[in-house]
Amino acid sequence: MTDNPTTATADRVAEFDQGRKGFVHQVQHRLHVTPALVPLIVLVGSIAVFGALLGNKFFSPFALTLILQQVQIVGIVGAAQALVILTAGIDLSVGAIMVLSSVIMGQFTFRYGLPVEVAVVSGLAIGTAIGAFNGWLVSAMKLPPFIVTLGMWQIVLAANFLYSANETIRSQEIASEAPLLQIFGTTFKIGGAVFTVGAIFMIVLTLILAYVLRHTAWGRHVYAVGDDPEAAELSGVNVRATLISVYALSGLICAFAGWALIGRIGSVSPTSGQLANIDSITAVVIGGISLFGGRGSIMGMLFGAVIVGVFSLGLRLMGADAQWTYLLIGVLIIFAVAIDQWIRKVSA
Amino acid sequence: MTDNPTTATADRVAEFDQGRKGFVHQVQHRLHVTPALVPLIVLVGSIAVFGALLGNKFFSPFALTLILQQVQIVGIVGAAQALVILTAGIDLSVGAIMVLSSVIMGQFTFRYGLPVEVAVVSGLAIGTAIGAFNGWLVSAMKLPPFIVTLGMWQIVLAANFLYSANETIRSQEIASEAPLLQIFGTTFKIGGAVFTVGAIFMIVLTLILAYVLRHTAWGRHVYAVGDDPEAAELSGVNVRATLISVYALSGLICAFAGWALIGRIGSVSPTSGQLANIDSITAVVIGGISLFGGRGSIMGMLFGAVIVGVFSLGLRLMGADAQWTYLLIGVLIIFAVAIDQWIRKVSA
Amino acid sequence: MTEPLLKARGLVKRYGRVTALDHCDFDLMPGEILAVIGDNGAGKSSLIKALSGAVVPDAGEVWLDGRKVRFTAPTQGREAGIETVYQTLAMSPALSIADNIFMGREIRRPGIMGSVFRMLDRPAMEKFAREKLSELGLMTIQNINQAVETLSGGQRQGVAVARAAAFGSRVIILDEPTAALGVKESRRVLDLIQDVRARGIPIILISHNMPHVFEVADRVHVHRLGRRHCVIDPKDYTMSDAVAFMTGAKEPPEALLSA
Amino acid sequence: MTEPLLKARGLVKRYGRVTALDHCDFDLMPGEILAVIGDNGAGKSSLIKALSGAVVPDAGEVWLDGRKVRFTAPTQGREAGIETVYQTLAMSPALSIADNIFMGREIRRPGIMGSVFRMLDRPAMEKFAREKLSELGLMTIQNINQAVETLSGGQRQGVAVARAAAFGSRVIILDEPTAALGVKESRRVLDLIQDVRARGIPIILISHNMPHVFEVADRVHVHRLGRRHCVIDPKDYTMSDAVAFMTGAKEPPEALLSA
Amino acid sequence: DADSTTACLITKTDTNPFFVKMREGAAAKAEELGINLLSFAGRVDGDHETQVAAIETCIAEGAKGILLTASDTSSIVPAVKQARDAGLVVIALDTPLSPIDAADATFATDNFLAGELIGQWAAAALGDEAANARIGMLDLSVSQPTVGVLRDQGFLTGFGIDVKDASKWGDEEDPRIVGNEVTAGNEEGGRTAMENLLAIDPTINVVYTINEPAAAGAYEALKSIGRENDVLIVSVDGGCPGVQNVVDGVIGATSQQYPLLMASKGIEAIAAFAKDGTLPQPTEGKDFFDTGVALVTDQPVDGVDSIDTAEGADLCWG
Ligand SMILES: Nc1ncnc2c1ncn2[C@@H]1O[C@H](COP(=O)(O)OP(=O)(O)OP(=O)(O)O)[C@@H](O)[C@H]1O
Ligand SMILES: Nc1ncnc2c1ncn2[C@@H]1O[C@H](COP(=O)(O)OP(=O)(O)OP(=O)(O)O)[C@@H](O)[C@H]1O
Ligand SMILES: O[C@@H]1[C@@H](O)[C@H](O)OC[C@H]1O
Ligand SMILES: [Mg+2]
Ligand SMILES: [Mg+2]
Repeated sequence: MTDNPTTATADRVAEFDQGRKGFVHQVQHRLHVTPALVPLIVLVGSIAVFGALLGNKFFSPFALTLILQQVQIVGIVGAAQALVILTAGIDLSVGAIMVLSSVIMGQFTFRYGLPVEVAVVSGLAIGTAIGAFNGWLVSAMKLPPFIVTLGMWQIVLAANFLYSANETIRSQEIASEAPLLQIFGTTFKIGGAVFTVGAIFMIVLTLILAYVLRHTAWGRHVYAVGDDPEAAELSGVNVRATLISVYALSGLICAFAGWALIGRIGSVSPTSGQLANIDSITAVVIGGISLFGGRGSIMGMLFGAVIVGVFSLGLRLMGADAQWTYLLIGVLIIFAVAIDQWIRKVSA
Repeated sequence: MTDNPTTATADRVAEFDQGRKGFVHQVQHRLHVTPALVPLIVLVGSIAVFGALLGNKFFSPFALTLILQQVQIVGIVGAAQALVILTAGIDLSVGAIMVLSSVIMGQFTFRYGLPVEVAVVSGLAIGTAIGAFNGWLVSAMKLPPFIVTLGMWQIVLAANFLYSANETIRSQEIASEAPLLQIFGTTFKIGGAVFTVGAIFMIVLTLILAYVLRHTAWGRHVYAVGDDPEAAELSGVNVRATLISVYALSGLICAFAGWALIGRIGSVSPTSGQLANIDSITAVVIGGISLFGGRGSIMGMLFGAVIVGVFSLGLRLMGADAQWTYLLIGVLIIFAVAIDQWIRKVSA
Repeated sequence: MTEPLLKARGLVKRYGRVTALDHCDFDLMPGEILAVIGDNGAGKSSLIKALSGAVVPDAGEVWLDGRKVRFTAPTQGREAGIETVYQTLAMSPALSIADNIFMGREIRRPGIMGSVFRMLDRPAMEKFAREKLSELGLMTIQNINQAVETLSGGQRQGVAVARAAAFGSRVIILDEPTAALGVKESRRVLDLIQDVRARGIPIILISHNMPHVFEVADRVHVHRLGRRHCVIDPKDYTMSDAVAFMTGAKEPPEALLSA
Repeated sequence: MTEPLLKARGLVKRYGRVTALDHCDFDLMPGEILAVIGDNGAGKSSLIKALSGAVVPDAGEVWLDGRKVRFTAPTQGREAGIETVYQTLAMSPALSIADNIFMGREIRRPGIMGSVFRMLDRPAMEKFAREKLSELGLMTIQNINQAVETLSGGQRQGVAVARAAAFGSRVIILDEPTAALGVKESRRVLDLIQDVRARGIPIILISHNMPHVFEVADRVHVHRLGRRHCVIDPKDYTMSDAVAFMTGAKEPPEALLSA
Repeated sequence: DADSTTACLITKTDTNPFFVKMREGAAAKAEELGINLLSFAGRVDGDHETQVAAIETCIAEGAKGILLTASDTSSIVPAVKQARDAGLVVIALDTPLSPIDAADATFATDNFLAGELIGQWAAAALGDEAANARIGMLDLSVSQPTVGVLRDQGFLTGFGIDVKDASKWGDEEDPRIVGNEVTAGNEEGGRTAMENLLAIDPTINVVYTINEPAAAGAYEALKSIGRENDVLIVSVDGGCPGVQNVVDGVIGATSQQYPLLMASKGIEAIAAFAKDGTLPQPTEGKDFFDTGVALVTDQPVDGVDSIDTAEGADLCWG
């Protein structure tokens, strides 16, 4: 019988429970507050390990910037995917939108002889429009994103093949007649490091999106919608407009990825990008963004994409069979969410 | 000022609101109560349309049973997928489990010289084990099914290629040394109709699962877990055991699909089944099973698979470009959930 | 003095930073109706969940009939004869009333259909469900096979109460059973509570409705800030006293304060 | 007689088979504190959602300041100066306190950073948020940037009330604002309600806590079975009367019954 | 037109230009001969189940014959047998079945020869330096389909390298081989694979590629580090864009194959079979009908027959 149990306990409710804060808890909490930290640690760790194993075959400016080049497309598409996943959605049509946009940029220039600038803008516009349509089906028709984008994937991919008649536009033709299409492939050399415009675009895009998500009202609304759409609606967010804008932006980014793809492979090829869905989702998941929406940072996605790149190149340099790489990435995916789940417990 | 508003309104609360029950509502309600009705209607409709367009090239016992043969693998894998989706999960590893199981059945027989029965049982057991492991990760580790099975897909597929060393076991060898592996390919002719054991297995499996889901306690638990796992737990369902059993059964069914696959293509080929994920999800969705779990009937999945088969064969016989078929199936998918969403409104 | 049928000491349950149960004690005597009252968030639901096995307490012990028990799943509490109507109702909306009532303890057909084919005995389950609902006066439910989601909130509540009353053999716990019910239905539930007690089965009743509590309870456990604040006899205190104890507006006499 | 500031007639809202609002009327006078009481499920939350724009009624009309309004989204109600604390709180758990307080009306940096780069003015928002929470005595919140999910239920409730009090210019609606609060915090909220009224802004207060209601309300709207059952003056009736009217145990005098 | 003959063409995919051309060739010939042509394809390379369904459709359709480029050369055999049992003539195009006599006839490039030609050319072009060559191998896929194996092993044989087991690539031990990477036969895969090889050994100077899209991708990788002019890329296909790439110096030499010819020959064979049951005969000394292969290059070397790009452009896809 304490003389004043009331106030003692009442205060406790509003206070922080300091009791269980052991070291593990402190770590758990830190990681919870900074979601991009886990992938960053994994990234640095894996670079260190491969560096130690392979020496400067791997740990060279050339090899490290090569990884950036190799992951640029996945990184750009991953940014689009991350936006959608932050709203608790998923976009299976990213790869199809990317390819169709690149085909449109190419065909508008070469088939119809339009100025290349017009063709590029048309490609970007069509990518955006498809994304916006996805967003409309999701937000206004209230259809599940998985299905909407599953259907759209098939539709857009089929449209891509039908429209392009499966014709590849060659790199040399593009270089001589419409070099703007290849602008993302332009390289800079700084010492042994080789950067491409596309790789830099991936990084800048991610930084811009990180800024927008963190420092603008729209960005906060994206998180709020992903967290709890009903609460967001009640506290004054236009959920429908936010969702449509997210999917439309995702479409636009995919169209940019299509443009970057021309820079990377030189040519316009309608068969590209078949693995972009899975690869972008993998980057997002390894990057620690929750598939349930509302949590995670887009920088994490970038780290996730680079982690996959590091593993792929590192294992190849070690002479491992490509299949072992896939197997390891599978393990990495499950491991990443297991960690994520563990961190999340702190907030339960 | 009515003299007795209280009782009048109180009764109303417990009564049915008969007001808005127009014809559309009646239809909506009927469809809501019998979820397999929509796909059945679409199925009958599409058979009728193609029959009218193509005459008895399509509308013959031979062609119609051919469709069954062509969808048997998707139908069997779809049954596994449907079970998982009923629990509000998703299984991206179905195709990989199927192929690995078929490879194990083949390699155990031919590489190690084990009796074919032992090899078959081993294949079935390994499929079940992988499924159970998926289930354990989902239910005990509380990881999202999408990620678990995404990772497992890559792991199992890579393991499949590594283990099989990409070697196909040829049909002739199987036929002479281990015909049991091809048992699902055995055909019966009844008039012009051609049935295979595999097609009959698909139908019987679906009927058994429909029975089990509807008429046993386990089946009711599967629905309850998909509907609201917390409520299910509180009202006495062992949610973890139910989930593990569902994923394990899904693995087992996929292993049977692997066996049936040997019957269908004659040989054991590690490159088979690449599209089984997407195709099975498509069948489930067109069949009207909700991706949110707890609603839908497994018969719907069967109709969904057959609908896709009807469209594919019908359009092929009409000489349509395959890409048009894919485009149409994409539209069908979106359309199917739009209808589903509309029907669901009745319960809001 | 008789031993409590269900007893708990020092129950602690934390949710992250929130302490829902803070060394809480509890006693339920055989055959009594014990009301548990308390502010929202006081931890009443957490308490009964810790008793029924729906949550596993971080610390503390529970005795049923003098034997120490440790339930780690709600199914275990049920097997021990503790039947609970949770505040959130715990129904599967898409399943039928009969399915929900028998969830987790389905009846199988007699003979081979049941033992080999594991077929549910739907007619038996439906008959039983219909009877139980009639006892509660829920006659407006036309079809025992309709999905629970098509029922009004009050009807759902009725189904949950019917389920608990039908199967509880040792203890029945009702967490705000009349919250969603109309006046007539609430009446029926109160009557039913008394019927059950007459069968010798003790009841724990959580309610915010003071008139109800004072009408049926033998003793009132006042819950406050995660622990048992005091236990009062409803014949000795008024509703306003109870509310005052519950909200901390007034301190109960020393003698009533729990140790 | 003065005109009501916020008036509704014949509001109807159905959810599937449930009729949550059944030709409900409503009046809020300028500068008053109007309490709305009623059983669980009586339709109180549905009523205030229909007023704030969170749900669109199936029938009925609403007037604000004599002008007919028809809100189809909660943002519209907010733009018209109606600020609401919903029972479910409407917070985004993963976002910070400051983010939540300014959700949907964020302040941007002055100058080019704001107009071109659309950068939020975090320092300004945080300062404002901190002030508002201090007014409510929620000083135990150490860090205005912590995620709402790390707050206790009571602290969350406090944040929601602070948000409404800070931005409501015409009407403030509070749906059970003290439900999750401790005694001291409840006290602060009641004080705040009176402060707000002193600023001339009328308040609608939904509460199950009769002492609170009778302490602050100028008039009490008794809600029952989806409609306004009667309106009473708390000085003329006791809490027990109010509860009796609310539950239907007693019929209010004819004169009080709403048309 | 109930009495007109129906023929089917089943390709690996309908998105690879090679197969697009094959389809055009078949369609043109079918039109000319008044044959009704149905075209099918797998959804992705390796999708043999869809090819099985296509064969069944052709049987259902009552077609007289099937032209098939198999995605899985042995898995497809039972389905082919079913078709032949039903009285259809089945002709493998481009890719021989295993066993090759599972089809009634095969109209194909000799893929081993195609590889051998570019291997001989590369060795001759390097001259004495061939002994110190650093070779990158850009293959099709880890599942090692026969076309890929034949070309790879042909190339190595032509270059003068011991291939060990000729039925699979990757088991060679010659130190000149830097490594094998897979490309999926497209530009994206070609570029990444080339980059990986360059990271292993930046001094690579000979690159074998499974086809011309992969070669184009490899070239982009070399270009990005400024080595496009000191590496020899060889490839197979001789498609019009590929020949143009030889002109532009992207590819040093390519072995040209003739998908239009395969297809039109195939249609003719089906027409003949429909008329009187005659089956096509294989090329003298081979177990298939060789539709020919020609090395296309503007830098001819002694001892290896070749045609120049002007002629190559005339014949491309031919
Ligand atoms: N699953 C949970 N996760 C986190 N916190 C929880 C959970 N369940 C309960 N709590 C918290 O524990 C505390 C006690 O909750 P509980 O539901 O036991 O209260 P109660 O007395 O039943 O309230 P009410 O009268 O509103 O039902 C509250 O602060 C609540 O927010
Ligand atoms: N979104 C909804 N969907 C379906 N039914 C709803 C919904 N919201 C409210 N209802 C139903 O409408 C009726 C009135 O609910 P409401 O929340 O307005 O009651 P309340 O008076 O605020 O109750 P409480 O005191 O429990 O908050 C209830 O029967 C409730 O179940
Ligand atoms: O021969 C074909 C090849 O040239 C094409 O590019 O890829 C597939 C092969 O079958
Ligand atoms: Mg409770
Ligand atoms: Mg309410």
